[in-house]
Amino acid sequence: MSEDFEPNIVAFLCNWCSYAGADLAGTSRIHYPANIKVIRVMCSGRVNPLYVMNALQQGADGVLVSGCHPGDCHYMEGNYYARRRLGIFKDLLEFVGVDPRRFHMSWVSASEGHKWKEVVEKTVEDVRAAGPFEGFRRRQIDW
Amino acid sequence: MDLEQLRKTAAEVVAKDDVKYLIGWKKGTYGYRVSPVFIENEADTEDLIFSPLCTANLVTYLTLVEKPPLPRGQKPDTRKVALMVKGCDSRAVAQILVEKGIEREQIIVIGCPCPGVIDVNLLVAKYPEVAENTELKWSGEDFVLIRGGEEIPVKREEVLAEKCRLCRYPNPVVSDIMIGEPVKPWQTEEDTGVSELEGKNVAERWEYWEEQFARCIRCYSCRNVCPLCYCEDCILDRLNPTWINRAVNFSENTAFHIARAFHLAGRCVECGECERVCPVKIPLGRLNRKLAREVRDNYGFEPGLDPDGKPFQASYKPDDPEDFIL
Amino acid sequence: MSAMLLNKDKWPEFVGKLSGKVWVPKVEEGEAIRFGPLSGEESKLPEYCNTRVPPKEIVFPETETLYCFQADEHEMTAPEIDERKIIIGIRPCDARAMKIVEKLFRWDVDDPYYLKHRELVTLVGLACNAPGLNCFCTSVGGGPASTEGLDIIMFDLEDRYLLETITEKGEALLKEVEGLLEEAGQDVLAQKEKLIEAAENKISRSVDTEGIAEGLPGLWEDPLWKRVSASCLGCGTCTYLCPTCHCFDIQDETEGFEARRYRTWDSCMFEEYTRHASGHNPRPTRRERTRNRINHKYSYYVDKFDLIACVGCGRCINYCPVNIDIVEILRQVKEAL
Amino acid sequence: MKTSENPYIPYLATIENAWYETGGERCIKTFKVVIDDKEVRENWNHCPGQSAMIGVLGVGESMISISASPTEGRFLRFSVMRMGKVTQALHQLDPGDKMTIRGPYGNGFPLEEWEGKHILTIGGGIGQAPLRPIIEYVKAKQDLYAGLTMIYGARTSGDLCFKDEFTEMSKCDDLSCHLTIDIEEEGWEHNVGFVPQMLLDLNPSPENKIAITCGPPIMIRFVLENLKKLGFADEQIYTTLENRMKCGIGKCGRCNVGNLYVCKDGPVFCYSVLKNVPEAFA
Amino acid sequence: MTDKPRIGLYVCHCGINISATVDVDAVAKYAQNLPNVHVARTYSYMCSEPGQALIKKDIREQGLNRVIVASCSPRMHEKTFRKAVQEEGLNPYFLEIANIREQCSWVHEDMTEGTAKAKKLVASAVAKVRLLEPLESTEVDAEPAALIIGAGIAGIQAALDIADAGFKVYLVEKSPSIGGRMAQLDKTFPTLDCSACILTPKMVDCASHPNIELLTYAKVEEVDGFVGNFTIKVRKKARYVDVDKCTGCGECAKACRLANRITSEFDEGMGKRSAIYMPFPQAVPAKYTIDPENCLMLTRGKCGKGPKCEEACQAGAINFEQQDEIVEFKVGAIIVATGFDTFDASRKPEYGYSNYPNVITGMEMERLVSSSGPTGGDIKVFNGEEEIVPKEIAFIKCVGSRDASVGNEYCSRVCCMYTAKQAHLLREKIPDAKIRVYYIDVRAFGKGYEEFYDRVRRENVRYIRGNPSEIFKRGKKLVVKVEDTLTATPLEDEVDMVVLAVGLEPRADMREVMDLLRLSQSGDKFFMEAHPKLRPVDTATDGVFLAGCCQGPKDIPDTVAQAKGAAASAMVPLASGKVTINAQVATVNEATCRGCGYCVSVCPYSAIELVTVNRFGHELEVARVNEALCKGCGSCSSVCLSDSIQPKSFRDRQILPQIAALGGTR
Repeated sequence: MSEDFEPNIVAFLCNWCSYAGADLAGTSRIHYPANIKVIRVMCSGRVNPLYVMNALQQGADGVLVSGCHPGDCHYMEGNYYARRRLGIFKDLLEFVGVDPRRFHMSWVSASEGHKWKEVVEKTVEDVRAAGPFEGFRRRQIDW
Repeated sequence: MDLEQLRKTAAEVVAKDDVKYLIGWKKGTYGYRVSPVFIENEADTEDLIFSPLCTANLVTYLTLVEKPPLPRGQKPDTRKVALMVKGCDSRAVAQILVEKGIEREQIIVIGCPCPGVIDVNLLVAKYPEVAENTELKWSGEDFVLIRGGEEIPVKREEVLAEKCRLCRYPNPVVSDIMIGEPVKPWQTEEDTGVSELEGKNVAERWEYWEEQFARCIRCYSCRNVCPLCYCEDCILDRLNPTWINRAVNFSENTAFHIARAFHLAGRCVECGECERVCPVKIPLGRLNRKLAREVRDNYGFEPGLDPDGKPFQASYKPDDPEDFIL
Repeated sequence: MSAMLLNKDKWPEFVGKLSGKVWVPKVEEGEAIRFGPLSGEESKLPEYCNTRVPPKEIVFPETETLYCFQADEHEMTAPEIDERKIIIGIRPCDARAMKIVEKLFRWDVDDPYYLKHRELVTLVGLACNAPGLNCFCTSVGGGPASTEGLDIIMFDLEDRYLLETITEKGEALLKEVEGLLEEAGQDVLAQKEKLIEAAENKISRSVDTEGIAEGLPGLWEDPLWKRVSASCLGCGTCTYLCPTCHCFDIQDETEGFEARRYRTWDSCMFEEYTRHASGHNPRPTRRERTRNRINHKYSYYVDKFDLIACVGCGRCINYCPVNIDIVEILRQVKEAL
Repeated sequence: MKTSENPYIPYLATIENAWYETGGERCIKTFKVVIDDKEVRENWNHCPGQSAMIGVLGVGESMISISASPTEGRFLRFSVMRMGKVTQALHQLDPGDKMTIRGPYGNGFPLEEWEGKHILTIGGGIGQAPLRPIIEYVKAKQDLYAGLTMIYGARTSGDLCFKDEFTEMSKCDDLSCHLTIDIEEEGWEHNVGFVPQMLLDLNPSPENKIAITCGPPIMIRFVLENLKKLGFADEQIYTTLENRMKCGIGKCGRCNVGNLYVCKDGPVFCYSVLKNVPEAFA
Repeated sequence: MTDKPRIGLYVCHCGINISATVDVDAVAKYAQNLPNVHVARTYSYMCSEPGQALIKKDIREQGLNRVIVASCSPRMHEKTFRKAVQEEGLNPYFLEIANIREQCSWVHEDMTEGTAKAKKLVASAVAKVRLLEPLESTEVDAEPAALIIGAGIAGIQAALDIADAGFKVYLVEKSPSIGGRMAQLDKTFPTLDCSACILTPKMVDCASHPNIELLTYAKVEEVDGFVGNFTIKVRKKARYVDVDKCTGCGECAKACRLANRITSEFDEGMGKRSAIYMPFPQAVPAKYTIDPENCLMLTRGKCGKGPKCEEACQAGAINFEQQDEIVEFKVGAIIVATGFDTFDASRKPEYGYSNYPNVITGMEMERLVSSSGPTGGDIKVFNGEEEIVPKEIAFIKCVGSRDASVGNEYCSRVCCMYTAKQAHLLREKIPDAKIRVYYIDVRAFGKGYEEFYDRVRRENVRYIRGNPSEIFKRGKKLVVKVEDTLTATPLEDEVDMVVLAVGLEPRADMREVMDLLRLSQSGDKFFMEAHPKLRPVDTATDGVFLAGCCQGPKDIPDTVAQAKGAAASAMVPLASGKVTINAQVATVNEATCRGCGYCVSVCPYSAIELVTVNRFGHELEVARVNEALCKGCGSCSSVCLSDSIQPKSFRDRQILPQIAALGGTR
């Protein structure tokens, strides 16, 4: 594995907590690695677990999904559904042989700019350790 | 099972005006094969059988029937459908009822307590198939093969299907008419297929599945045979948006199988049909059973037991596991 | 045309000397599921009646790039097809199927991909000593030792193979391995004839094709179609495993800047196959689709190319999950005529 | 492999002009396109009724009938209804953009065979697109034909294609143009009613006529019925079929109706042939 | 007219906020080559008037039909730009923001990295904007009424303002009387107004205002609906006193068998009351309430030979059979003014609050010094042996504030000033007392505050910089152990009384309100505002506003100011009579929906129902969305196995290309 491997990570953030938390990290000028690229959704409950699969297939080395803490969901229960669905999906990925370090889920509230940084750092570190995920990419197929 | 009773009951059912047909099993065209049969009149009920060869889950047919546009003014045929179910099959009925895929009053469920069916590959390996149709019967704990007037005892453990080794619901959980006496559930074996894989590390598992999925020809038989895969427009071969390309290669095949397994998480009733029908012998049951086990162990949920229950993916508990969350 | 003997001990040497990528039946999950390139570890051909997936995929890949282009650009480049392949152990029915399908790929407009693959492939067949339960090749113009489409036919004589060349291509191939072979004597050829006879006798299933091609269209609304299709799952097993089924879909895919248009197997048993963009489907149910499958093989193809597009390999019967049996369907057709 | 050797590789063409014929969700856009390669353009020969596979790279291709007559010049016209993924992408093309073209495919109308006869076209909705080149062709070669009658209808006046051309047409002597819409509309000066009914009302004599009908399946069914009522022989009636296609060259297998491949044996069929093919009107 | 997306892309420098870490020109140049991007420009401040004019001009002149602004968070300026493109005739939902400031330039240092990431984010926005669909917002009528939760000074002020403007107000208060914390205070700093004197007229106004409906001793139980159309359920707890009959005479309280035996909450536990009580004499409504936790009749079912209160009440107002009552009404806006808790001083055990009766809190001091308080305003404390008039008094500031060890890092903003005020009041009452104030910093930032602090110091109140480490008893005295950090001298100060200037904390029961209204907490655990600077009274839930200390500690003038602000904001939908409902709602493809009802089970707003439709002659059930109720969260969509239900603007076919853009090497 190359030393200077920079993982490409796609993150799905709920609009109300985690996206706002990431914004707060920005407002507070809290620095973190640039490997993470965010797609904003309204609620973590919107994150179809197949997005995670799709991101890995489309070239992401890792995926992060972040939502409000349990009980804090702007839509009341979206994050509970997300937790259940993504939890079981994580089990599935792991069983198929996808390194569990490639997919993380977190709760980051709108006030947790620091936690967002920690989550990003942890995710980047884990995905870096897991290495590039060539195996599953569409591009690996020789046309 | 008493075939006389089955046929008599079936005849009574199809004789009713509000019954369209009865779906059951009949002898196949050769060897060990058994064929699903749609019986519309009483005379044909003589064809019905129930034996250890009746592996097919007939519940699939409830949702498989197309609904092509009807000519103006024509009323749809809303007569009931009767069908025979084993224990595992009946769980599919229960799960479909949860999902409102069928209405309870539209079906007549003929429950067949099932002492276990065979894996035809195991049977063929031990007792090669011949052209003539061959009968297999339950006999005490074991089976007996009837070929050319000769009765050959067959040990249960030699030919029993994997799903039956793991079966905890041999008796139908949903039924209107029960044929014969309930069977006593047996001691289930360890799911070695799953636990063996769990014992490997992720890289080894990836390698394992890579080999399996690379073989897939995307004939969709696993999806089509599944009683719970009944979306009219399946997202796995939809083009707009494209979740999975039609191209057949390892990447798309893997995505296909991940997505298929995930869509069945908390829904799969472990009837084993996907694995049985796979023409390239991908052990798909392992994927489904793994998820079923996680769902059972970690979420305390088992699908296909309560027709009035809540769907797994559309419900939650505040204390669902979250040890994986950062 | 020559008849040569190859001692089975020399098998690794034999396949090693051939110039081109050698494809042989591969065992996975305890069974010869499909052909695959030689890994170098094989010391012999495996035991098999036939592979589950026919070797048609070698000349008609399940997914094949038609051409590549860059997203938002218009330069299209078709891939070069230049690999020589040798399929060893292809069964006569599957080779015959290639010959049958080639008719279509040559009809009016040549299909450059298929024809190029065909041109570059040498088919070394293995005659069937023990045809399968559902083989009925002899009913549709083939046989356990049919040479149609083959370049070389091999006979398994326990410790040796008898290799008979059929085409120039076959001759050329044997030239490459001359040293390993010895001339076959008359006794061997007599032994071969016996094997063929024995094999033919083992075929237990048959179809009487007389009048079927002409009669099928007349059975358009016959109730038999509903009956035989009722249990159909609408999956692609029968068609994907059929050596003569050749339908394909064309799709585009884009990945970053790279894009391609490719073709990939399709099946007339799929609901979407004939569905219009408007949602209208001229073959709305499994009844119409099953009817089309049988008609296409046993009537339309005969009408167009004077050939039945079925080689009697029995795969659709063997692997249909619900015992839809083409021999039985044709029996019912015959009965209905 | 070059395009000429590989029938799957399309020609590139530039859109010279594009406009909407109709509005709504399933609107129709007409493209006037010119093939880029001069040699191909000069050698391109199609006859009315033939189709071409047009497409957008990265999205896909769709079989669309060529709605320009070769008599109009060295350009092609396609009228595309927005339905699926490909047609949506086609609708996003504007003048100056490229589309891909393969063809011409299919048999086309036997216009030479029809010389000396009166041509009756009966179209509905987008079904007018394959009929338009006949009209243009006959207009251009009026001496060769005994006359031209056009019946064309759509649900509303807004759903009629090529409206401007028809206004022009009604000025010509040998040509008669009959428009109809299904539902009464303010300011509509022409007929109101369904196309098959209008055909009956016009009561054309079958003598020396060729009737060509194209439109939605339900309309075709009634038009055929009514043509028979009017005394048209099967041999005098033609229609075009449409089916899902992928290759356009008889390989991919999906466009067959019975033993006929629409892409090669069609899309133009004489009713005398089609009536024996039960799948034709499925 | 064209179906073809023509995208204009605008990269904002944001002064140097973005351009310092992102090469904006490179991003624009890169974007120029992305599909359908027609123009790509950069500008110093896109949100400025000229910046917006640039977009408008391009829409006009270049025929753009999609706009992307690569700038700050969409949470900042999405609305601004939506409005701008709308003004030029473009559908406002044809706009996408690429957040290259908060989530790029501000959090990354390396220019190469920042630029590369910004390019990806822009590519992702391009991928999505091409596939967006025009959305139409619909308007519904707004209910011209407001709910205010909490009737302290914040709630009272907001209620009066809204009611004066002519709208109906439902003012819900948990305790039997309105007034809140301010009612407990003696004087207010720095003007030394009598707290009750300035508050009670407002309380009375509330009670008599025709537009205000007081719901005291009540609790909001359910909130349904959305801005403009909230349906509220309030539980009015049984008072066991018929308020229509009660005259407030007080005979019942005197007669009560438990008279003067129950701790008074209002007096911070220093006074006593009866089981039937009015919290304080000026209570509004001036009605009695029976405390069900203590009343003998209610806890044991009997009270001697019969309840004395009932006997004493001439009006016959006592009713032990009274039940809770549920009141349901509709409002268009909600103001949360639930106030605060004071810090529980026992959480600083080193100060001995739980052990020594002469260690008291600031709030207790308020009651002690108040002439309406338990001692009638006499300063007397029990030193463990006897009641004394303290002569040596120490104040300790920042108790429970600015203290990470108790989890409160924030400054409570009022303690400095109330300490100064109390020192002053003590000085008045005990002219010879020795008063010392132990402080970390003195924060006297308000109008007249510094002057007041100065005055108090001149009144011989000694300010000693130091954070006491311990308080213990030595004889009759309390010893404050502290280091004077200015002189670095360890001190052991012997005093008669210690006043702990406890800070303000979020209310212990705020969770209930959070769950009710889907509010979030900020880091200090107070309710979180929509934006700390620009939307300080708004919340993430449309139509719900914050006033007073529930949002964070503040003094009375700030509380009143914020309450007025919240009132003004809440009145916007009420005054316009209309609210625009979210256009980004879910929509069902009925052709593929299989009617399984998964979406129905997950929808938190009951916005989806199954309806029967006829599909080519077959009766089928499919899902249907009530757009007025849908909030567009999209939970329905990811549970849908056939992807038949999709939130507009966040459809799979819009998100998947985003994933491709971020994942791919493009």
